[in-house]
Amino acid sequence: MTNINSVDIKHLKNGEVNLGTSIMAVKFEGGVVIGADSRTTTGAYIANRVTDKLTHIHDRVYCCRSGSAADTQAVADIVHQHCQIYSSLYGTPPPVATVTSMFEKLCYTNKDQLSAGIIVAGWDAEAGGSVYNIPLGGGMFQQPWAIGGSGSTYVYGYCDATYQDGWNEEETVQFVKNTLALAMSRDGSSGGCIRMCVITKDKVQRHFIPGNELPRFWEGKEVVGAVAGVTA
Amino acid sequence: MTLLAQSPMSLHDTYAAPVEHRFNPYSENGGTILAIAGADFSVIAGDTRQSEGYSIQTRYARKVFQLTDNAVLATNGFAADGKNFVRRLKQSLEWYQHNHHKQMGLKAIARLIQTMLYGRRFFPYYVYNILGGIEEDGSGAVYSFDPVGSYEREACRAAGAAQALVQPFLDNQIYFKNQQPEPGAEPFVPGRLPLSTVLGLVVDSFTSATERHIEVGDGIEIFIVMAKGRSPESLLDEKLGEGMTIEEVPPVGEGGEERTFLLSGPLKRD
Amino acid sequence: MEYNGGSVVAMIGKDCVAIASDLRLGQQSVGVAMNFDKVFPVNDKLYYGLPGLATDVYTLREQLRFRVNMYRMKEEREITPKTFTHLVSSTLYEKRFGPYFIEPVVAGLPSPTELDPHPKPFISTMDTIGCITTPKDFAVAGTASNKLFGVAEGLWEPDLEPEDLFETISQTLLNAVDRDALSGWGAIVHVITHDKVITRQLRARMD
Amino acid sequence: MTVQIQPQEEAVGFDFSNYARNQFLGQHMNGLPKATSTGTTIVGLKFGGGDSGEEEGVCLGADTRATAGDIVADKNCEKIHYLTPMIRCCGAGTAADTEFVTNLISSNLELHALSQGRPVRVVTAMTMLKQYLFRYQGHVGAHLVLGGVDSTGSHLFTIHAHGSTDKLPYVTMGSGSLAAMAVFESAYKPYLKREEAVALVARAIRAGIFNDLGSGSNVDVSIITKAGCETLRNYEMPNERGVKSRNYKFRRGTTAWVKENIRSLIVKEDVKITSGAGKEQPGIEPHPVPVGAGPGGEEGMDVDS
Amino acid sequence: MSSIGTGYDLDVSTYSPDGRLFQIEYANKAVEAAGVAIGLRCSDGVVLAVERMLHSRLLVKGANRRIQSLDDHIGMASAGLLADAKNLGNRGRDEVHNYRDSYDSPITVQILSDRMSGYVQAHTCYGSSRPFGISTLLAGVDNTGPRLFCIEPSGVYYGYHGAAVGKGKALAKTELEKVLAKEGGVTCREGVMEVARIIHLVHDDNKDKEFELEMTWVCAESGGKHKAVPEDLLKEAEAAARAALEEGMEED
Amino acid sequence: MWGQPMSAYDAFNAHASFPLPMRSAPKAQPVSHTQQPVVTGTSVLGLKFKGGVMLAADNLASYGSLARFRDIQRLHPLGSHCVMAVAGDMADFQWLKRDLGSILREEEALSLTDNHPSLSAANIYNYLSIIFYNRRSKGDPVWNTVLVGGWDEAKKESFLGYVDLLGTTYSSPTLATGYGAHIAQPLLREAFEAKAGLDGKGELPTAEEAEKLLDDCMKVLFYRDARSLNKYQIATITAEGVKISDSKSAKTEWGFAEGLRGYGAQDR
Repeated sequence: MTNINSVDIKHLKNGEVNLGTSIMAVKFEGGVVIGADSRTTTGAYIANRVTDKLTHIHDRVYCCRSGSAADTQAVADIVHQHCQIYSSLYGTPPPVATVTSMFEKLCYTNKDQLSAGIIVAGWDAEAGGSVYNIPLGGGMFQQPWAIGGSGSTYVYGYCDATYQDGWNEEETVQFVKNTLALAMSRDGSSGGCIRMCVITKDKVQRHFIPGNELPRFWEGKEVVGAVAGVTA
Repeated sequence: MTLLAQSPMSLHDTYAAPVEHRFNPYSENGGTILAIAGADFSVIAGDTRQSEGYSIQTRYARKVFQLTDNAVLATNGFAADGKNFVRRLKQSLEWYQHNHHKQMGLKAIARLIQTMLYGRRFFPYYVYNILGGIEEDGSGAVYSFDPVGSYEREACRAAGAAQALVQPFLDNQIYFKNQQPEPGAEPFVPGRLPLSTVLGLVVDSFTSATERHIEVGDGIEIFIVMAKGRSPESLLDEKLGEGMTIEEVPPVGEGGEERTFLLSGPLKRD
Repeated sequence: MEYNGGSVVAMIGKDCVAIASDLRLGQQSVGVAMNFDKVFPVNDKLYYGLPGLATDVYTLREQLRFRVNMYRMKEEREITPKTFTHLVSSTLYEKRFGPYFIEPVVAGLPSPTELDPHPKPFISTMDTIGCITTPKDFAVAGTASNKLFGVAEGLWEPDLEPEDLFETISQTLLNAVDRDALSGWGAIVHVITHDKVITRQLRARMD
Repeated sequence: MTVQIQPQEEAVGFDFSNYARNQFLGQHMNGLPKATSTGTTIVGLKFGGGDSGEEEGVCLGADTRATAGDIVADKNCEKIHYLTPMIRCCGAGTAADTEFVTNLISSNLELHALSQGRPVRVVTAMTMLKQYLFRYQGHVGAHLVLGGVDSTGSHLFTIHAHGSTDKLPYVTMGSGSLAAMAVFESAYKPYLKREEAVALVARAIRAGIFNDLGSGSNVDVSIITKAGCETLRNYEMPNERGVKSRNYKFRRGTTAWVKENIRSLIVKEDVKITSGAGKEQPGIEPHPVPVGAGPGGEEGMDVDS
Repeated sequence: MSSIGTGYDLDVSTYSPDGRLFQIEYANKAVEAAGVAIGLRCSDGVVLAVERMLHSRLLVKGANRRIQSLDDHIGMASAGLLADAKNLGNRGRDEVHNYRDSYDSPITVQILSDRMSGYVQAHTCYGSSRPFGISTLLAGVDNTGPRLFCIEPSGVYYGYHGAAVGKGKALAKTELEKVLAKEGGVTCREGVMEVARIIHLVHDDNKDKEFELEMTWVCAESGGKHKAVPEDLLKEAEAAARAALEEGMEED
Repeated sequence: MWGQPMSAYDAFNAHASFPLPMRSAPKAQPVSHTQQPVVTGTSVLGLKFKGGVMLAADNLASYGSLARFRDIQRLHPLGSHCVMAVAGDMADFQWLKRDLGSILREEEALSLTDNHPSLSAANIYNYLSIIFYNRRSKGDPVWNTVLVGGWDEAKKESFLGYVDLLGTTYSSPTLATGYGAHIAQPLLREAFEAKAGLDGKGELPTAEEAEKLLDDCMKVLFYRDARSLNKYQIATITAEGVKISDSKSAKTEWGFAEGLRGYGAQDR
């Protein structure tokens, strides 16, 4: 048992704010669904229980952030700026692959100083919906679905067993919602509510599942009380 | 261009060796105690806050304990060690009383405390003790101890978190250190101040320490041990500070000779 | 801070301020000199004390002398205690990641101006990286700062006349440094009033 | 494509010249001196709007204790810093850092406002702060609560020392943040009235003052609405020191001294009436003019001479 | 006692030529001299009762009890030397503790009887030791249901539906047989009444001193725990017992 | 008399049941003890009210940050008028339960014959503090923080005490461990002092008020403690005895966050 969390706590600077996090993106015909929990922690303290980890990069490109809050925000801000420059210079929105390469460049060249695991997803005219994963070392991997953050380790099995090609939007949203709920219920560093976003050619639509309306699965047996001096 | 203006990180060693989870058997629970001896009385006081780190564990935890009819012990440092030390000490004193049909004298208690403390020389009780009471000759006395048992009889002593704040103040006000005597005044003898003066100084010491030390506050408990024959009138007549109450502490033994009083009051709670 | 030792205290009185320091210069536990004054004048009614690492005392004093003189030449007026405090503060913060080991104390009587005909006596202190505190009663710094806090909190009374203020600050300093192994070896007090500065070297324990 | 990362280099910077020396000294003595920190409880709360029927705004609060280790360095310091007329920023962490960071950003915001010809937005302040702090990777120990009102409405942020930010309707920071947050979590409702907001902020700060040893003394509150910023310094003072039981004024002459030097600051000049240069006049004593008095006079006093 | 004076009764490690251990038989005598102790295994629990002789009017009422608890659910009544019984009780509680320590579950009455009997038997093997002068009834309800065992001074133990030891045990046994002959057995409440009656019946008013009736049970009503029979029920049982006795006398 | 081949005790020691096994004998190499807790429970709370005391704990046992067991009861009744609420290592908690269980059973067994009063909450608390202090002195601490709540029938007053792995003990009308000390304690103190006054001499909160307060605290802890679970129990100890509730959940509020976007300038 070397690593309970996929994000190594020692990797973070002392007292730094950590996005413990369960994040996810899934491609479907015509677009992508991205989703994240809403918990930000310092140690075991929840510094923010309603964080929005789905970060707008450009009109049809979002990223999900995990790792150090400061690092991922800085990286996202910088890429956001470059995307604005890109679109005003070239008159077209940057393709998802281009945006991802900007992330990759930053994460790879500064990998010694950053702790950032980012999933980039969005829609563009050439590729339709696409999902990229940039884990800790700064590598870049295109996938039909990607999960990340400390909570993801608990749901790989579920995703492998459940995911199928060819889902429609509704099925994909349901899959993201269930996966995140499962990860959040097992990972102490993830939790709160679920934020999701459907990105297609025509829309960027937000979904919000409050913490008291999450999908529920097996949660252990009911614990019943006792009365008057029963020494069990 | 670089992401970082400069990298102070490379200067500081943030990636220090992995944190080793060693069990530390000690803690530090704040608070302050002091004791002042008079000609025929002794005053032993402590605040009632028990804290750990930046948290107040409780606003009322006793630090000053009556041992015998003429001895009161104040203990400060690591609360668990303090409690267990006092428990062991009281057991010893009880055995002594059963064996000898009398209470142990102040001087003997002081030596007993030393023995008990030094017995744990290599895994010490992390406690600072101040013993106050009445000697067999009827004079007020204060004994102060370090954690491993070095001790000394004095006229006054402060210990605990705010020792550095209180002790020099007492030096000045009890020992009249650095003060030129008034021309034609009697030569100064330490430990002869009147009770009302001493009580005023004790209260002011604690309010001052509360102002400047974060671990001091919540409440104050002042034990006053009076030699036999001394009338407590002066004490009962004393105009008490705001919120202060006074009560007589029942004797441990047969009583009737020395009398112990407990003066308690509030301190700031921030 | 603990290398050379030393402590400074300043107090406010009625239309007067006082600043006092010990005179010890040590090399850790070894005493080296007993005439190491740590309080320096900026102008007539503004003094400051620099307890801390002796080498930084000199460096900082020279740097401040330079900057005050520049200020005086540029502005053609004397620097006020408040402005001087900020000058010291920013000088210290320049070295945020390699600070001077100095905790300065400033004490001064601002001169009356048209806007403020009755200025209040001013004291301030800073930590090693220039965080300013401007108390209404007393300011302490140096290796005996804890002790000074305790005694001053007990002894200080409001609206003391210069001579009474001298007694209070002297007693505060002497009793505090007597309980500090790294301060002591004599003491010097400056009481600043509107018409004079009284400087007295105290008789003190020399151990 | 070269990815340009850094918007600008900061012209000013820190001087590391003593760094190596201090590390050395630190190893040879018991640690480096500790800087004053504001253990601190600071909070922020958005109010108004919605069905409250009141103008929306932000309410900030702070305690007033500054500590150096376990000693109270300042009993009544100000932790709500001015940034612009409509933006305030509470600071926790290393006191000097919060002071200087907010001062620096305040200056830059002023310049920004002048160059743009309109009041700055709160997000601009936030961005400047987070970029500055991120550059120093947490070594500038400022933990901030930023609140203000601009043309786009009222805004509230927290900024951590490492440069991460959060946008929330109610926030707390500092060592008392858990106590204060507990109060918010149990009592916060959207669209509070101004009065309710101030009361809740004060209650949150009190929770910090009375439960966190790093926080103490008084409650400061700032309320910012479109109408302007109102700062209620020492809004509550639940921890005033009572009267001491004794008076500690000393008898004059209590302290023994060995040497005295009185420098008179009264510059006296007697005008000697003469009827001719250098002529003696009967009945008039000559007075010397004091040397070394006044500005530019003799520097320092040598007590050993 | 034909064996007296033959020399084979000097210590417990010596058999007599006809294969007897006289010391153990003497121990049995000690048991027979003591007030009777009765155990009854009912359909829903077990009942223990002893006749506690008051050999002095100065004794505190209700003190010097002869029934002990060994575990939550097991009680022990003995007839014979009370001091021996206390010692065996301590050993029993240690065994109970040890069993729970090892297996984290309550011991059964059978296993406890087995372990305690071993201890009793060990005191019959060495010349240096004296056999226990007690017969012990162990009663409890465990996961196998209500159980009742009796350990003799020799260390032998048997399970019973009803058992009686001490003075007048023969009569008590006959009575118990009658009770147990009832179709479907008896409930604890009925058992309490019956046992109280038997003890009063067995007690010889003429020869013996006054006595106190001491009764405990383990049943659903006691929460599956070994507890004293409630005061009111005990009084009721005693009253009924006395009444029955009177009736019996009149019949005679 | 010839020598005995074995003692009476040894002869019957087939399963080495006696004397009771002691801790391992000194070994050649230094004994290494558990240096950190493994499966852990988070904070527990306690509060005195009029006529009794209440304790609260959630049902989670974590393994690092993994929410491993979600149906663990951390409130344990001890006799008829005492409950302990336990945070920290769950293995040590189970040991404590066994240890205290055997003590109580022994006391219970003896009470029939000796007719002495059963152990009060104060007795149990004192016993725990000695165990904890002695174990810490051996360098082998019990990795738990325990709140003991009880009702003293003789004095007609409630009892509430804290003991931790160092043997540190204290009492207060409101208590909380771990994150609870930082998050819940301020709320508990505030509400308690509002009712009973700063000196605690006024009227104590009623049972309803106390339960509502604990519900509120458990909710806030669930909001802010990453090792907590919104499934908890409350134990109430009064003169009538101990009542431990079924597990329940606090009603949580998230709606205000729906419109939040990003962490700064973002508004989409």
